[in-house]
Amino acid sequence: MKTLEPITPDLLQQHGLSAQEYERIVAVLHREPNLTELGIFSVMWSEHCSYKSSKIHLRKLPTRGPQVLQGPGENAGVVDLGYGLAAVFKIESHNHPSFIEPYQGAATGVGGIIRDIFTMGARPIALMNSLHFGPLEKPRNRILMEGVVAGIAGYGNCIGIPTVGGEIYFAEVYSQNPIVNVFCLGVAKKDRIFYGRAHGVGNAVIYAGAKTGRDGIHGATMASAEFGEESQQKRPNVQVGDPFLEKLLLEACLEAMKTGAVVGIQDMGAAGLTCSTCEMGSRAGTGIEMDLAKVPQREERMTPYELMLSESQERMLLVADRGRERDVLGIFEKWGLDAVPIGRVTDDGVLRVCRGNRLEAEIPNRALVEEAPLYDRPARRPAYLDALPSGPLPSVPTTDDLQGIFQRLLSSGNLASRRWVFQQYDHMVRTNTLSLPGSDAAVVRIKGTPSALAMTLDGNPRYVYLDPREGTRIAVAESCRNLVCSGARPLAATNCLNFASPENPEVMWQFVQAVEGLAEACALFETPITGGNVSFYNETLGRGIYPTPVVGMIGLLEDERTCTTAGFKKPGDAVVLLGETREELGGSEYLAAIQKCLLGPAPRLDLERERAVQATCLEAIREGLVRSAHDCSEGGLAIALAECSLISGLGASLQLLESVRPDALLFGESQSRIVISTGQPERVLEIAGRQGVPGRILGQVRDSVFEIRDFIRMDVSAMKEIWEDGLAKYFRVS
Amino acid sequence: MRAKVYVTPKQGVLDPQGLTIQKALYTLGYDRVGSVRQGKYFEIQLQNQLTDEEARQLVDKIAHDVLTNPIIEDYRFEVER
Amino acid sequence: MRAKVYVTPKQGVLDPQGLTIQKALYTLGYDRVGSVRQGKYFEIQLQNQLTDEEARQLVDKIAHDVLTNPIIEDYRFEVER
Amino acid sequence: MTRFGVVVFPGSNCDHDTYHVLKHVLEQQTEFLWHNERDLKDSDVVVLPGGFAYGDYLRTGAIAKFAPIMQAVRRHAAEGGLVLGICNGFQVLQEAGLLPGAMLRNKGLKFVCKFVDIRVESSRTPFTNQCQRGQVLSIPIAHNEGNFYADPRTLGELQDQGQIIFRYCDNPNGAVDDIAGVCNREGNVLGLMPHPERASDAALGSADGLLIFRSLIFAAAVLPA
Ligand SMILES: Nc1ncnc2c1ncn2[C@@H]1O[C@H](COP(=O)(O)OP(=O)(O)O)[C@@H](O)[C@H]1O
Ligand SMILES: [Mg+2]
Repeated sequence: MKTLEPITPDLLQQHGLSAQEYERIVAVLHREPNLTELGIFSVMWSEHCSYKSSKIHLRKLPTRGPQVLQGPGENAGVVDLGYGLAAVFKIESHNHPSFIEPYQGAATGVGGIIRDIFTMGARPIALMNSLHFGPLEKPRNRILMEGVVAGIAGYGNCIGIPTVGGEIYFAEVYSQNPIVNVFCLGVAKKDRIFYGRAHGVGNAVIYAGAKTGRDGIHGATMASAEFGEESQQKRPNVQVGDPFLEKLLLEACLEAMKTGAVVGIQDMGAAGLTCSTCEMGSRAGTGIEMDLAKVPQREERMTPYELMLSESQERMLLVADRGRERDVLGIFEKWGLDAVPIGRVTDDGVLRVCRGNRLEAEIPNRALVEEAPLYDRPARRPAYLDALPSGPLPSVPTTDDLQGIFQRLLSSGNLASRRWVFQQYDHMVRTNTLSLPGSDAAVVRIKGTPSALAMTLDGNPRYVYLDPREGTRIAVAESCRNLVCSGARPLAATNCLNFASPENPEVMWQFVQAVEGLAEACALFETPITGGNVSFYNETLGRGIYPTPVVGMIGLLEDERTCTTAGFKKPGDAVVLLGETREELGGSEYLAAIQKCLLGPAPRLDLERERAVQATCLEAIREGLVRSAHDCSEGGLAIALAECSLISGLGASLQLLESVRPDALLFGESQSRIVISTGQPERVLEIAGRQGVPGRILGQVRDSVFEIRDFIRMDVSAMKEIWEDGLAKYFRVS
Repeated sequence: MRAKVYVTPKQGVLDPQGLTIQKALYTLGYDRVGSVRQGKYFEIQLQNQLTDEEARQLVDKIAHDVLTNPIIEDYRFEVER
Repeated sequence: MRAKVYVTPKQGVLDPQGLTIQKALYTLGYDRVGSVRQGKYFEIQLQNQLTDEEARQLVDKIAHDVLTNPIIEDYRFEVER
Repeated sequence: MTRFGVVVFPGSNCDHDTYHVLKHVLEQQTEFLWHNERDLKDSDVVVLPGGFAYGDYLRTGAIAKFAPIMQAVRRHAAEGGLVLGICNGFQVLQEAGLLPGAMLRNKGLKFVCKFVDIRVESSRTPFTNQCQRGQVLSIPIAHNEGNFYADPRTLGELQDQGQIIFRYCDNPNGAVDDIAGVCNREGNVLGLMPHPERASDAALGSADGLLIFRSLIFAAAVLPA
């Protein structure tokens, strides 16, 4: 093939390829690539698609377990649920697109993760999201958040998959680089899982769904580059989502899979037609030959380069049994969708792209996928860590007005009610949502079985910034704790690792520490990682975000009736604290929101203690002793107790006795603590004793007044007003 | 004084609504219709004391900053007395 | 041939979107703006063989039957070659 | 046993939820009715479920009203057959002219999903005969365009003819006269914005929605064939 356009250093730079990488391309091709081929390599070898900076570290993650049916490497992880069913789930980032166009960026993120799930043959049954923004005092951050939330709502509500949970976190570092991670979970028949593999030489390669336009060309390379002044020019790439079309695509694909004629299937996400074809071929050790002239096109005069790199949404690639193409095409026709055979599976392992009679690209699939470059990038402990004060308690002034502080914390961005957000999400469609948003984990029943699935997304970037390894371990522990509080046994995890540039050794060090912490904690909790996503280059003009690993965890309730929520249930119940409160204020919301400082160290996590606390809680729930259970996290014990009241409207009369200074007692964020309300406190304490867990009765659930003796006394309704308004106040149009 | 602002999806940007309407029209037998694009239309009352030039500047700023999402939409406008 | 169809909220029908934009403009300091009404705008390609009269009839029918809900909306349109 | 037909438009997404309640909770004979067909499969009661028919593009219900199945639904209604429109189904029935008024965007311009209380204004309808007048039902809403509007004359008629069957206790969307559900003048077609199928199991927070479906089962049994 002839190179029409000279490959200049400039052109390479535009494609995010280094000189060494280009040499490697020439070496695997044994010739110079043409422009289309260069584009194909650039997207497949981008950080986003190749994981070139992270792959060697991700190998440290535990990925096996008796429950795991499919670990990382496919479109989503698969876990056994019993009853012949499997849970299929994954998380994905859409940070950069959401910064450029919040509504469409978030919406297409949701669309993408849904396709990752149904492409495995699963019916998506729940969505969650993890959002990080700059503080809402800045109008620009409000606009971003309003757009992102509307985009998630717009897509999820329309397609009819409930958005049942997630997390929202505010810190200044996200003003220039918001984080938008979306999670989807589906349920499939265990023996009917579909994979993105192009098996069977001679089988048909079918394109289905939306027509291809010039959308998001270079989205994958864009997601792998930091933002600079000129990122404005990258804007015409923005993709627009069509949830209606995706709803039809979802139904049609699930129906097509039932014909038995579908051999393999994969969504066209990042790097569109390129990624789906070469990955499917590479996984099966086959080649794919296709004719671009047959690709449905929305715009005129599209070049092969554009067709191969377009990231138009709502498209799927299927491989169907030779001779049974009609069975598959007929179903797409019924749903009013374009579906066209565009090529065949071949035996030579080559991706061969023609347009009519003209050969436009010819690259071995292996070269694009398995032979992508891998880097062991230098890592160095960041200097800022040495500047952090050490010792058990940072020296911040104590203060007397603890009730005033309590009220300010109730309305602070990271602690206030999330109702303004989740009320915009349809969280009830499909009529399975047992635990509505606002509790610890979302719980969704599995119709046709007595069981239910719990799920949660967690992370605390401040802890991770202070101590990447410990902070990530805490994220895992907290995820499991959330599941346990809802009555579920943790099953498996996914994760989204949002970091700044891997080319910065200090960032790389954070990353490696975080991955190792993740590996360690997941091994201990026996929650293997079944997939995930890495998002690097989260920085603008050299300013990076906090290292932000987000852990997504799912758990199983064998009996949906053991579903437990956080709100108090009955006046007179005893309130029991499992775990102990140490003098730990480092990294707390109290320090950030009230003392306006970020001081270390992050809370310490004792994994054995954590496991014992969780075991106690789960056993007590299964014994039917627990009326409510709530995990104690950001904001500390006072806020955790208050939330039990705020959710239910019931008050409580409580006394804390630990001998730590009052602000640490109320607002410190010691790990491994759970607040339970129960009618049988003795039996709960007995279990705690057996597990070696400190447990204590703090007081009783009451009618309408919330009281922590000597410090706080308020009507629950007054608390509620402050708490409910914390986010909503920024979005009111007067 | 009154301004009319027309906001349309940018050339090349997907317009799912327009496409869906187009398909529906076709199904309904309107087969002499080609592509359909859906946009927004605003009528804005302005204070009469404004000069034409002031009014135009004002409306241009409002259309650009508030009514349009410049990443995916274009606009044009008219001002009339 | 191309038609432009403008759909506006009927006189007297509440226009929550227009009202909100109006309030937002006011908050942003655009105090020389009066009421804002938000409607829809469609651009429809038509086959060139149609006569002007045929085109007008066709567009009127589409606008009336499909693009507008007469309980809450009015429309007007233009056809151009 | 009552025969229910649940219409499926492209973009319907509460079709399976509604089917589940009718078929598996209430154990009635239930069939899906595909939008492109014209056969109601002998349904006694036709239900238009919630969702986003045609993505709610253009206007809610605007494209769905042209679906072939709607001709059969019109005929069924004209012959006195029972028709229930839930949320998006309500909007489709309005667009099709089978129910009065139109939906504007919610006053707050945001999608709202939450449990609301609605008051039963009449128990003398095929949709509420198992309720008491004045009874308050807890049923979730989930919509972006539920702000019911009718011109003053139509509204007066609805009030005079007793066609307002459900009112919100605490108006969530700006609907005129707190209207959550209305029926046609003949009383055999009803639309409501709240989702009774989401309130048909105490484990999900409420079973009040069953009263509406049970009323239909009762009405269909006594209705002359
Ligand atoms: N942080 C991570 N931990 C474990 N697996 C990961 C992680 N990041 C990515 N993976 C896995 O690498 C594979 C490629 O991911 P990705 O390219 O994001 O998939 P896609 O874009 O097709 O959704 C997936 O199987 C994914 O689960
Ligand atoms: Mg994928």
